[in-house]
Amino acid sequence: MMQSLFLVVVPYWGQSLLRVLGGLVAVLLPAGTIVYLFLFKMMSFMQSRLGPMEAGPYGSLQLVAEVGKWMQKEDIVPQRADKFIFKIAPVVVLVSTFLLVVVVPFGPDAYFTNFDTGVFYALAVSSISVLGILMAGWASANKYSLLGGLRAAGQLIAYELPMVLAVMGVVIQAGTMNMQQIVVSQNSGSMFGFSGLGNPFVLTQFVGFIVFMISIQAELTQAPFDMPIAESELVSGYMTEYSGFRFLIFFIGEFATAGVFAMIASVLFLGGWGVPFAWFGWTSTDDVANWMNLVGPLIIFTKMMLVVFIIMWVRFSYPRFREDQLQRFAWKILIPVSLANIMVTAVLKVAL
Amino acid sequence: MAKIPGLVKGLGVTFGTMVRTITKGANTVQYPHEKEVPPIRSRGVIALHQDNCTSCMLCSRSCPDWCIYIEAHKDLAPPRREGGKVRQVNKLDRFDIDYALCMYCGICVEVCPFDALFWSPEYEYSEPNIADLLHDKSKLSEWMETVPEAPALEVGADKKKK
Amino acid sequence: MNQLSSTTDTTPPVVVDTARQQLATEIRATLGDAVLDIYIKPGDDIWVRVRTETWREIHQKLRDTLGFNYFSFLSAIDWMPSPYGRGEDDPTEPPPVRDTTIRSGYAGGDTRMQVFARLVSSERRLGVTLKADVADNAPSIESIANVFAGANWHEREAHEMFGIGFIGHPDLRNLYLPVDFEGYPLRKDFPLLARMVKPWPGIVDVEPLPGGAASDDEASA
Amino acid sequence: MTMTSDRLGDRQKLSYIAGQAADARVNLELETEGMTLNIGPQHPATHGTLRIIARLDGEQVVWAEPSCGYMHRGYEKLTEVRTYPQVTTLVNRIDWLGSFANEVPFILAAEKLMGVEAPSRAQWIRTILFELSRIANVSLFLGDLGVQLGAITPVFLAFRDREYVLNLIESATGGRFHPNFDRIGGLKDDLPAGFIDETKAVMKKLRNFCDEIEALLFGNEIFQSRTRGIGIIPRDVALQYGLSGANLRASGVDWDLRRDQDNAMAWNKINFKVWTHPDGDSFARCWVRLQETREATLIVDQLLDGIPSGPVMAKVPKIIKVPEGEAWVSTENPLGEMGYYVVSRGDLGPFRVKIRSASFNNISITPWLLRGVYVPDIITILASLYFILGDIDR
Repeated sequence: MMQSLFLVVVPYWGQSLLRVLGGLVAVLLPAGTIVYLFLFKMMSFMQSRLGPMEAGPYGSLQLVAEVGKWMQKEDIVPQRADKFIFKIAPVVVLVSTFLLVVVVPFGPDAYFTNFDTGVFYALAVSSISVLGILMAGWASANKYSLLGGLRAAGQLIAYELPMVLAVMGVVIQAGTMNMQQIVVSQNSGSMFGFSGLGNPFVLTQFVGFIVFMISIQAELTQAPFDMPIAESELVSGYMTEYSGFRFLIFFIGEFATAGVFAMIASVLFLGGWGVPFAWFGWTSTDDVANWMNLVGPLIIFTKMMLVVFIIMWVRFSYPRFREDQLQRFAWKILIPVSLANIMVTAVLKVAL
Repeated sequence: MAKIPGLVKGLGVTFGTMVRTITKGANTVQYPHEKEVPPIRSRGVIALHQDNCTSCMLCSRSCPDWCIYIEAHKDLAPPRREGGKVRQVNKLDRFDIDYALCMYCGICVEVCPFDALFWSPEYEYSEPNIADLLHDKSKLSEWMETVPEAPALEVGADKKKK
Repeated sequence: MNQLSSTTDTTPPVVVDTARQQLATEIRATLGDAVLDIYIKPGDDIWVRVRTETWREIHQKLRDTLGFNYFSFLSAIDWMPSPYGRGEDDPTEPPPVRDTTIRSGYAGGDTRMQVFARLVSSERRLGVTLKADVADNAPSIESIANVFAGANWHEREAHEMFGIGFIGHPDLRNLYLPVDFEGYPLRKDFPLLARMVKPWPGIVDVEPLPGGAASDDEASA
Repeated sequence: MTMTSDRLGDRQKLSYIAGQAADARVNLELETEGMTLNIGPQHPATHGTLRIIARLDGEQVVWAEPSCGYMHRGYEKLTEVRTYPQVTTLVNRIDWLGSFANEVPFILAAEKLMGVEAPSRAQWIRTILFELSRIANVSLFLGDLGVQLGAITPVFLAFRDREYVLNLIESATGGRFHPNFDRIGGLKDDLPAGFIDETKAVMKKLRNFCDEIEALLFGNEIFQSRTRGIGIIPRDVALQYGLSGANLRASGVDWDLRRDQDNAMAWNKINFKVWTHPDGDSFARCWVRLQETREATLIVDQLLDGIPSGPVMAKVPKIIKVPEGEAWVSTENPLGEMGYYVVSRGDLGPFRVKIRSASFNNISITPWLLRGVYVPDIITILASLYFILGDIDR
């Protein structure tokens, strides 16, 4: 599919180079806009201030300034730290983000890979970041980071289960694990005979959507669940000993993962790159118009921004759970709810 | 009406603040470009009116931080009215206030019997080198023009018997 | 030592403070001979000085029988005037002579240092200030940390600041000062170094007229 | 409102205690050897430099004790070498958030010794500025409470609205944090023109700030689950440790020095409600402080309406020598009961000043209170006790 893109034969190594560049753009570009739009601007507006205004017009180059600052800072490795593990911990966290973005479809033909078991792959890969965080917490030989790392391990594992179960509802309704098919089934389906709006799973799978969003909030260690980076207790959890370039990787990792998880959420629940096919009379991917390959990424970008807005909005308004409440909430409330959701979907799937 | 769960009301507050900031502007002042004018009585820096000062040393004696240094010498001054006696008066040699030590309490301004010291709301005199915070009498006199008129008093206040 | 106690009550008792008079009689009844002196300032406060050895026992009685259940604070006073003054003496002149007589305050007192505490009854909203002398040579008194748990920190502070021993206190470590700090800062004979080190700028140094006390006629222009 | 809170409170308390017991059993079986954790002295959660040494067993605190003294400036020694006006400037740096409220008890004690009383207008203005500094102090607490529990937004709302109150204090006294406006016998100056209407407008802003915080934080179920049933102080333990202010009223003791003590101030000339809460847990303390802030804005409104006219300074000699004697005055400061025991020997400065500050007693209860709690609860309990470091270390 990629080889005839620009009517010139692109050798295989060229394709993988294009894919790598595409992956970089697909991860870093959303991360940059999220940081600027939400962390700098929206948070400030919610706190009745203007946020950074000095670097560039309306503070737009603030992120460039921050990256520059972190680059020139000396990245210290604590003396008693476990050097090797300490150094590669942030990379592991970032790698899991890039692995995740591979499976996200951006258009009828514009995707990196089209696994048949895309959803299964995404959920499996998303748990690699737990390893990175644990390695960071353990290796920096600091009590605060140890506590932060252990808390992160407990929390991320506890919240992976509801995430998986929430996604099961979607998979059952779409009947396939292939992300592309899920997008197609959402946009070509129809609700109660009216097909103008397609069949976005957020309406039919609303419970699953809520559980998935809560689990994302926990996976990203965002506000109601930011026990691992509890500033008021653990200084900054597993990231305490990191500085300079390594902290930059963690920082980008945090927001890139937010962006990628939001993309997956928009693919699974909001209909991914597609607009309801009924508008253009399409029925399946192969008769979708070619310009959709360019418009698709924009659509999924806006849907992702909407999902990230919700995540950040919750992040700036809520205080933090305590460790045991967090676990009790996951095991006692989220998992039973998502199991019930699966049963209801299965029964309805068979009935209809 | 049903009690909206606290979680949702919380989101409402932050969203409302965001809308208010976008529409009505933020409460913060972009300092180097726009500057907030401090109130009239604000104690920014102490200004010295040199010819009022008779170096009676009351201010430097009553300063809790010992940060006012005065040196003077006796001198003869022409009589006020012709044919009057030649007066002996103190001439100021040195009148320094060390703003690195000063805690802006205002006892010196209040205790000065000859109204030589005044408050001015000026606040932008920070120095990279702490030694420059020792303002000598010429610098203190420069602050004199920034001293504002005393503000009118609230209704019901006793008229000042000046 | 002359005492400033109730016998020389200079101000005529224009208003009789019934609540505190009644409280005084109650205290005399419950504490018996432990009370050495009671001084009432009408409409203001009541001071009770007790014998040093009954210190813990009277707190117990006041709390249980008279209902003084609120512990406000506990500290000490060193009645000796400071030999250093305010550090504002002119080095050129001879050091001024300072009176060093030890005069105690309300409700009298015979020794240089006194421990005083304040209890308040939360029902009657009335407070009482209790005082007890502390021997000059070996200043020590019973600890009331097990009567009022709040007194724990106050006694630790009084110990490190005045050097008063509190017998029976759970752990009498320094509260504020570093472990190896010698000397007791709040005693009056402990110099305040900040005022010793720097010469006082307030000393008037106005050089006289050049050429001695010039008479009026050779007025230089 | 308090009824429902009790039922929720009890279930909350039982589940918290059961959780602790379960954790204790687990820790016992695993015999995990403890870890000593130093929280502070440079730590985001402490108002200043308080250091807490906590011995942990897993996530649970076995023994915790604050070690203070990092901010000890030796006030009581400094007051021995200063005159009365110099001590007033010194004294408003103890509780540096509600700073005018520190000067008032000291000046009242000196006036009681001299037998002088400030004219009624001065007393009213003193009470207005006292309540304004209470609002400035406690509104920061409401915002800071959020940061300690993880919510970022409340603190900015608090700083934004507190700025108006500080500007008011600055326009009247000249100093935002250290007004030094109180003199023996009255005040240094009268209020500037337009102060009354400006203050009324600011009070309206503060009231809807309180509503915003109540909606954003207190109504939030996560906040309630983090603070209900945690750090419970029973009534008699609070009295024994000498807790004061909102910490005492949150344990059900109906005691407010503004109403129960007749100082030479204007509180007895207006009526206001004293808020108490039966639970005595962290939520109760924060809730009582929120209601008190709202009540303080109503008090200021009443004071502004009824302020008499007249002089602001009584007949007092310029160089003041306070006659010999001892006086104890305590007022209801934003942090609790703050009192000065002034001993005077009849010369320019006081002979001995014992400063009884509220936070010293409020924090002396923490070794008893922090036994067996979880690590995040240390921060919640300290946030709810609300202390200022200058107040503890003096």
